[in-house]
Amino acid sequence: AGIEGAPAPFDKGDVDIAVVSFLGSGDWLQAFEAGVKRQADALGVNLTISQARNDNDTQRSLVEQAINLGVDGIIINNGRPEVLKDVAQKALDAGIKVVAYDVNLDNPQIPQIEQSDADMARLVLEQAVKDKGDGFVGGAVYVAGFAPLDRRYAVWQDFVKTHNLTEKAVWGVVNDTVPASVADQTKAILRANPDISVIFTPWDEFAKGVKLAIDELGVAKDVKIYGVDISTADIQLMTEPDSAWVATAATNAAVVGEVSVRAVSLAIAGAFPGQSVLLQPTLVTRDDLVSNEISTIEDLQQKFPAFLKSDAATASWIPAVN
Amino acid sequence: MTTAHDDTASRPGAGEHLREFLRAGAVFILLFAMVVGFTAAQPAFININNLMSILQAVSVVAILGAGVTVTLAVGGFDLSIGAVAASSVMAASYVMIVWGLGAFATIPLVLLLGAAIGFVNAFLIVRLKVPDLLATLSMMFLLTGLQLIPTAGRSISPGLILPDGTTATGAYDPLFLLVGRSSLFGIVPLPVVIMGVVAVLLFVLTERTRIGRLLFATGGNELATRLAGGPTDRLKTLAYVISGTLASLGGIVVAARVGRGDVSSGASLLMDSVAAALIGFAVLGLRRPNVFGTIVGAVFVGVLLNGLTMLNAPYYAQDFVKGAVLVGALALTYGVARGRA
Amino acid sequence: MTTAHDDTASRPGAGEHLREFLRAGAVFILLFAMVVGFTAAQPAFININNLMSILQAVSVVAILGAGVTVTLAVGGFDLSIGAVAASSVMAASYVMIVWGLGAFATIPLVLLLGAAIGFVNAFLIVRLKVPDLLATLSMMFLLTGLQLIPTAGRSISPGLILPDGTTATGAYDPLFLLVGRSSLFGIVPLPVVIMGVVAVLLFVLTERTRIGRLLFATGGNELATRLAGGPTDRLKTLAYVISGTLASLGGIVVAARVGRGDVSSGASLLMDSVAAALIGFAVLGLRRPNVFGTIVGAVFVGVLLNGLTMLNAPYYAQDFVKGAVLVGALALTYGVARGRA
Amino acid sequence: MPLLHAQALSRSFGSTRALVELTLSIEPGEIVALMGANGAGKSTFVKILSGVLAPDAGSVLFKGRPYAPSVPAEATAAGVVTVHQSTDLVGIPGLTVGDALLLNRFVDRREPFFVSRRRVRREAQAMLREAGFDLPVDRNFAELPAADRQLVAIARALVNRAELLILDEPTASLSAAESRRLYATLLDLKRRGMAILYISHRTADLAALADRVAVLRGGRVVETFARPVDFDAAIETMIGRPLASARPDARRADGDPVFEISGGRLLPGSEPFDLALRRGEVVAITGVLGAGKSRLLSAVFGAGRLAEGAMRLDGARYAPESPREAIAAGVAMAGEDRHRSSLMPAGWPGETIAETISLPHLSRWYPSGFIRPRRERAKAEAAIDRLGIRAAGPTASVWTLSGGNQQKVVLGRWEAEPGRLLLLDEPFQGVDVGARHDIITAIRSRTDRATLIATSDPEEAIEVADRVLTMDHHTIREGRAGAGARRIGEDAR
Ligand SMILES: Nc1ncnc2c1ncn2[C@@H]1O[C@H](COP(=O)(O)OP(=O)(O)OP(=O)(O)O)[C@@H](O)[C@H]1O
Ligand SMILES: Nc1ncnc2c1ncn2[C@@H]1O[C@H](COP(=O)(O)OP(=O)(O)OP(=O)(O)O)[C@@H](O)[C@H]1O
Ligand SMILES: [Mg+2]
Ligand SMILES: [Mg+2]
Repeated sequence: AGIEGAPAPFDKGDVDIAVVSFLGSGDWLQAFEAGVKRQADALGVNLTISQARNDNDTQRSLVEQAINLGVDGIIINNGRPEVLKDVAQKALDAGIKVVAYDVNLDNPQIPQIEQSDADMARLVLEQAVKDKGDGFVGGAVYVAGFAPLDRRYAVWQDFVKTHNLTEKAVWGVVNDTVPASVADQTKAILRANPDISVIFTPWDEFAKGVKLAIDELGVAKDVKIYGVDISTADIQLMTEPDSAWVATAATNAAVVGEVSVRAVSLAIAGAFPGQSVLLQPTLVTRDDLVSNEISTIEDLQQKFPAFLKSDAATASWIPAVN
Repeated sequence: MTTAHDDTASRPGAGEHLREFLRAGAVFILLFAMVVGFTAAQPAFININNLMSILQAVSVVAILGAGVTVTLAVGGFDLSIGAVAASSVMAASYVMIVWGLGAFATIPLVLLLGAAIGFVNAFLIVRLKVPDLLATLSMMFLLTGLQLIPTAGRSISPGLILPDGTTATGAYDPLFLLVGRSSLFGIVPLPVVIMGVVAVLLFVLTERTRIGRLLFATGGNELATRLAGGPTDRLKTLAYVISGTLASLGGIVVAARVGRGDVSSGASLLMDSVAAALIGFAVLGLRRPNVFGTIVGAVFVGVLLNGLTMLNAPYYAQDFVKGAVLVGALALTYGVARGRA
Repeated sequence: MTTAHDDTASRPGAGEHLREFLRAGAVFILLFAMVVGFTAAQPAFININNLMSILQAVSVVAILGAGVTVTLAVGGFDLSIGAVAASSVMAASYVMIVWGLGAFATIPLVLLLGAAIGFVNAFLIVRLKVPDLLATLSMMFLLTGLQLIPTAGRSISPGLILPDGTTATGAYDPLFLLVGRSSLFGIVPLPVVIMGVVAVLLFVLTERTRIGRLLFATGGNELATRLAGGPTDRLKTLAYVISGTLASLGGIVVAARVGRGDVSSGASLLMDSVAAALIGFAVLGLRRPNVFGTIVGAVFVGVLLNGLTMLNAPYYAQDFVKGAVLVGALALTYGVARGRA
Repeated sequence: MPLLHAQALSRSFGSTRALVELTLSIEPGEIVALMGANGAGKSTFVKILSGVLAPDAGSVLFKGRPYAPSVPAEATAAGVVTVHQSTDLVGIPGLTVGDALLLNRFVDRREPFFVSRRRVRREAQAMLREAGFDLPVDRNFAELPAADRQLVAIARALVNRAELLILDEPTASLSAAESRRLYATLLDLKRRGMAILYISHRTADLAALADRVAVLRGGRVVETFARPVDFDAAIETMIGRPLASARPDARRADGDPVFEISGGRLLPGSEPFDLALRRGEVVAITGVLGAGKSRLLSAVFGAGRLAEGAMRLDGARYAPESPREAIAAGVAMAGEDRHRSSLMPAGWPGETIAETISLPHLSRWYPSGFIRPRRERAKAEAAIDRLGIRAAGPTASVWTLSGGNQQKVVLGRWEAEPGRLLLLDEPFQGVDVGARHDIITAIRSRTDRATLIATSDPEEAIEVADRVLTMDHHTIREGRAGAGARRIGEDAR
C-alpha cells in the first residue's frame, strides 16, 4: 500500500527487511520479534525473520541469504563482530542498509543499537550493595563465552574489587534444562558454602534455577538473588511469597525490536539515524512489583513508562505502534 | 557321551581373579573412591540431604536411561527420547495452563503422548523397516519443531499469550508440582522414589521375566527369535513404547520441578541418558545393556558432577572430568580383562 | 545385519518396477519437487548465488557426514565428530591468536589434532575393545570440556585475556580466512570446492578401491574379513582417523568463516551430519552407508532449510518440516519397496 | 489319511524356479528322507512348511485340514517343528545355551512369567538329558562351536510336542557318535507315532533312518524309493549320472614335507603330537565334537595359537601372528561355519559371489588399489563352472544360493589362487554327494600344495584323503595311510 507523505520507498510500500537473530529461542527473542512485527506492520514492511540458533556460521549464511533475496534492509540482532563484519560490508556494497543490535560491527555506515549490558549489571549490583552493604559474601552463576554474559559478569568482578566482596564460588551450565541443572549445582554450592548471601545471575534462566534451589533448600531468608532480564514468568517468580529474587534490571525486548525496525527504515529512506542508538535499562525490584501489584510485562509497561517505549530513532512519518 | 568339553584353556589363576574382580567392580571402585575423596575435601558432601540431592539430580537421566536400555536390549536405539522429554514438559504445561486441566488429567495424557510417540517410532521401524537410528532421529527433529507450534515458539507460563492473541488463564496444578517438589518422609524426594520404582520394575522386567528374555533375544538374533515363534515385531514395539513412556515420565518430573514449559531440544538429556546406559555396560562387567548398570551409571555421573561443583571446579572442567572418568572406567572394564591387548 | 532367509514374496511386475524406481529415486524426486516449489514461491531461490549459498551452508555438514559414513562402513559410529569440529575451531583460533602462527602452520596442526583424536578413538575401540558408541561418547564429553581449558572458558578473539592475565597479541591470518570466505572464479565458494574434493576422494576410496572394499567388509563381518587376511584393526583405525581428520577439516572451514573461536558443543553439527549420513542410506535405495548418498542427504536438508527460510517459515517449523520430510523420504524408500509390510 | 500332503507346490525367486509343482505325502509315524542335489529345492520346501516362506501356488493339507502358516509361530503351534539348516538361526549371542534351549517355551508361555537362572539351568539340563546330549548350559551361546549349536537346535526340537519334525541337514557337522545318538532318539520318536521329514546328504543317515526316500530334482519329486532303498539308484536319479566310485587314487606323496609341527600341544595340559604334510598330499583329520580339530586348524592359520611346539613351512620357521601373515606365507583356510567365517551379510557390499571369492585376493588381483570388477567376475565365472555352482551369475548375492552352493563359493574362494597349504574345516557341510565328488576331484587335482581337512564324518575323510588321522582330547592319536584309512573310518562308525 504505502504511507502517504512518507519518503521513498515507503510511499509506495513494498519494502523488504530481513531480521537475522543470533539467538534461537527464549522469551527475550519472542518479545523482540513481536516488537519487530508490530513496528513493521505499522510501516507496511515485508519481513523475513530468521534465527541462527547460536551458530555463528549459520548467522553468516542467513545474512548472505538475505543479500541473495535482495532485501532493502537487514537488522542484525546479536552475534559476533568477527563473524559478521565482512558480510555486513557485502550487504552495504549491494546497496542494502544494515543496522546492528548488540553487536559492534564498527562500521560508520551501520547504526549501532545498544542496550548497555554494563548498565544493567551495575543497576542491580548497586541495589545489592545498597541492600547488603559492602563486603558481603556472594557467588555468581556464569558461563563464559556468551558475549552479554561476559560483559555483565565483568561488572560483577569490578564490584568484587571495588566493594570488597567475597566471591565464594562461580558455577553455571548451559544445556537444555538450564533451570534444573543450575538448581542441582546451586544446592551443592550452598551446602558447601552456607555463608553465601547474594547470588548474581546475569541471565534470567540462571535466576530461575537458583530460585528453585533456594526454595528446595528453604533458605530464602538468607540468600538473595540479583538478576538481569525480565519476562512475565520472571515477574511471577519474583512476586511469589518470600521470593529470594529481589531485584532485576532489563530493557524491554519489544521496544528493542521496534527501535531496530525504525532505525533501518530511516536508513532506507535515506535519513541516517546516527551511529549509535542507546536504550536505557530499568531497575525492577521485588518491592516495586509487589507494591504496584504488577504480575505481567503488560502491567510493568503501564506502571513504568520508561519500559513501554523509547523515542529513539523516530521521524514524523513513522507511525507509532499500539 | 562323547562330547569332550575340557576347557582347560582358561584355568583361573590369582591374576585372573584379580582381573575379573577389577573388571566387574571397576565402576563401583571408582564410585567409592570418588565418595571418599569428595567427603575428605568437603564434609558436607556425605550429608544425607546432599546425597538425596544427587539422586534427585540424576533421577530424570536415570529414568530416560532405563528406556534407552530397553531399546538397546532389542537391538535398537532411541534418539528421540530427549525430544520426547522436552515435548512432554511443553505438553504438560500446555495442558494445565492453556486447557486448564488438573494433575490427574495431565499426567495420564502426557504419558499417553509419550507412549504414542513410541508407537509411531515402532511403526516406522517395524512396519516400514526404517533403520532405528534414522527413524528416531527424524522423530527427534519432528518433535523439536512440533512442540513449539502450539505456542509459536513461546515458553509456557501462566499468562501466556497465545498466537491468536488471547491470554491463557490456567496455572500449574499445585498437586502436579508435588511430583517434582515433595519428599517422602521429608527426606527422599519424590523423583527419587519414582526413579526407584522405574528401576525395580524395569530390572525385573528385563532380567527376571520371560518377556525380558525375549527382548534380549530379539536384539541378539532377531531371525532366530522369529523362527522360534517369538513375536519380534510386538517385542520391538513394546520396547519403543516403554522408552517413549519413560521419556515422557522424565518430562513430567522436569515440568513438576521447574513449574513451567521451557523451550528446549533435549539434546543434553539424550546424551546424558545414553552415557548412563553405556556406562551401564561396564557395571558388573556385563558388557551388555542392563537396567541396574544404567542406574548406577547415572548415579556415577551425578556424584562426579555434584562433588566437582562442591569443590568449585569450573563448569568446563566438569565435562572434561566426566569424559576422562568415563574413559578410565571403560579402560578398566574392557582393557584390563584381556591379558594382552 | 540380516542373514539368509530374509526373503519377501516379490515377483517383478510393472508395479514392481515402479516401486523400484520410487525407492531408488525417492530422495531425488523430493529434491526436485522442493526446488520447483521453492522457485515458484520465491524466484530468488534458483539464483546461482543462492544455490551456491546453499552448498556453502551444507559444506561442513557434508564433510563431517562423509566421515560418519566411513565409520558406519566399518560398523562403527563416531559420536565425537561434532566435538572434534568444535574443538578444531577453538584450536585454530588459539594457534593463530595466542601463538601467533599463520595459516600454513595452523591448518596442518589442526588437521593433525583431528587425526590424533581419531587415533585415540581407534585405540580405545580397537585395542581396549571399548564399544564404539561408548568410546566416542566419552571422547565427546572430554573434548567438550578440554577445548575450554586453555582459555578458562572464554571465546577466542583478538585481544583475548588469558587465564594468567596476559593479553594475546595474535590475530586471524587473512590467508586462513580465505579458506572460508573466498570463491573460485568469484562464484564457487572455497568451502564448496573443499566439500567437492572430499566427496570425490571419499567416494573413490570407499566404492572403487581395495581399501574401500575391505572397510565395508570389516563392517559387514569382521571375523570373516580377518580370516580373509584383512587387517581389520588397521582398517578401523583408518576409518576413525579419517573421520577425525574430516571433522577437524570441517572445523577449519567453520573457523575460517566465522573468524573467531566460540564455545560450542558441536551437538547440532553431530546430529545434522548423522542425519545426512542416514538419509544417504535412502539415496538410490542402497540402504547402506555411502558417501554419495551422504552428500545428497546434506544438500537435501540444505535446500529444505534455505527454501523454508526464504518463505519466512518460523524456525520451529523448519525442524518440524525437516523431521516430516525425513519421515516421508524414509517411508518412500523403505516402506514402498516391500509389497506387504 | 496322510499326516501331511503337499499338493503341487511352486515357488520362484526371480527367474529361479526353486519348487515346481512339488507333491509329497507323509504318513504318521513315518520317516521320509528328502534327497536332492544342492539347490534342488529342499530347504525351500522346508521353509514353506515351517511358515518362513509362502508358496506361489499349490496347497498343503495337514491332518486333513488346509495348512498355510504365515509365521513360524503358527507352524509350531500346529505341531510342525523345524530344525533349520543354518546354525546361526538357533540361539542368541549374549544369552546362555540354557536360554537358547528354552526359547520356544518363553515364546509359547510354557515357562512361568518370572524366570530365574536356576530354573533355566534345571529345565535346560532336563531337556538335554532327554535328548541325550551334553552341553554347557551356562555358556554364552556366541562361544558355542557350530556342531554344538546344531545339538541345541535338535534338542530343542525334540522336546517340542511335535507331530511332524523337520530336520534340514541336522548331522552336517556332527560326528558319527552324535549321529548315532540322534538316530536312536529319532527312531524312538517314530515309534511313538511322530512323523519325521529328514534331509541329509549323508547316505549313512538315510540308510539308518528312512522308511521312504523322495528324490528331488529341479524342484519336483522325481522318484520315491521304499525300504530297502537302493542308494546307488537314488543318487543316480538325484544327480542325473552314476557316481564314480570315489576312492582316493593311490598317489606317491614325495619330497620334503611342506608343513611340519613338532612337539605341538594344543592346550597346556594336552599330550604333544607331531604332524608332517607333503606336497600334493591330502590329509584328513577326524574326531568327535570338541576334539580340537578346529583349534588345530586355527592355530596353523594364525587365528589361534599352539600352546607349545614349533611349526615349519617349507623348512622355514613358521609362527603366524594373524591370518594375514598365514595367507602371506601361502596358507589358506576355509572355516567351519561359513556364515560367521566367510560371508558378508545380505544387503551389504561384498555379498555377491564374485566379491566373496575375491576378498582375500584383492591385493594380488588389484595391485594398483583400484578395483575393476571385470577381473573378479571372470574368476567367479571360472569357479562357478569348475565347482558347478547353481547361481544366476557371478554378481548374484550369496544369500540367494542354497546352503550347499554357498559352501562351494567358500571353497571356490581358496581354489582361486595357488598356495602351499590349504586348510579346510568341515568343507563338505551340506554339499551333495555329486558335488562332493566334483570338489574332491578338484582338490586332488592340485599337486602344488598340501591339503589338511578337518571333518567329523569318517566317510568323507576316506573319500577325500590319502591319509586319515584321528584326533582325540586335543592330540593326534594315530595316522595310517591308504587302505588302512578305511578301517579307522569303519571303526568309528
Ligand atoms: N532368497 C532367495 N533368492 C533367490 N534365489 C533363492 C533364494 N533362496 C533360494 N533360492 C534358490 O532356490 C533354489 C533352491 O534352493 P534351496 O535352498 O531350496 O536348495 P536346497 O535343496 O536346500 O539345497 P542345499 O542342499 O544346497 O541346501 C536354489 O537355486 C537357490 O539359488
Ligand atoms: N570360541 C570358543 N570359546 C570357547 N571355547 C571354544 C571355542 N571354540 C572352541 N571351543 C572349545 O574348544 C574345544 C575344541 O573345539 P574345536 O572346535 O577345536 O573342536 P573340533 O574337534 O573342531 O570339534 P567340532 O566338530 O565341534 O568342530 C571344545 O571343547 C570347544 O567347546
Ligand atoms: Mg538347503
Ligand atoms: Mg570344528
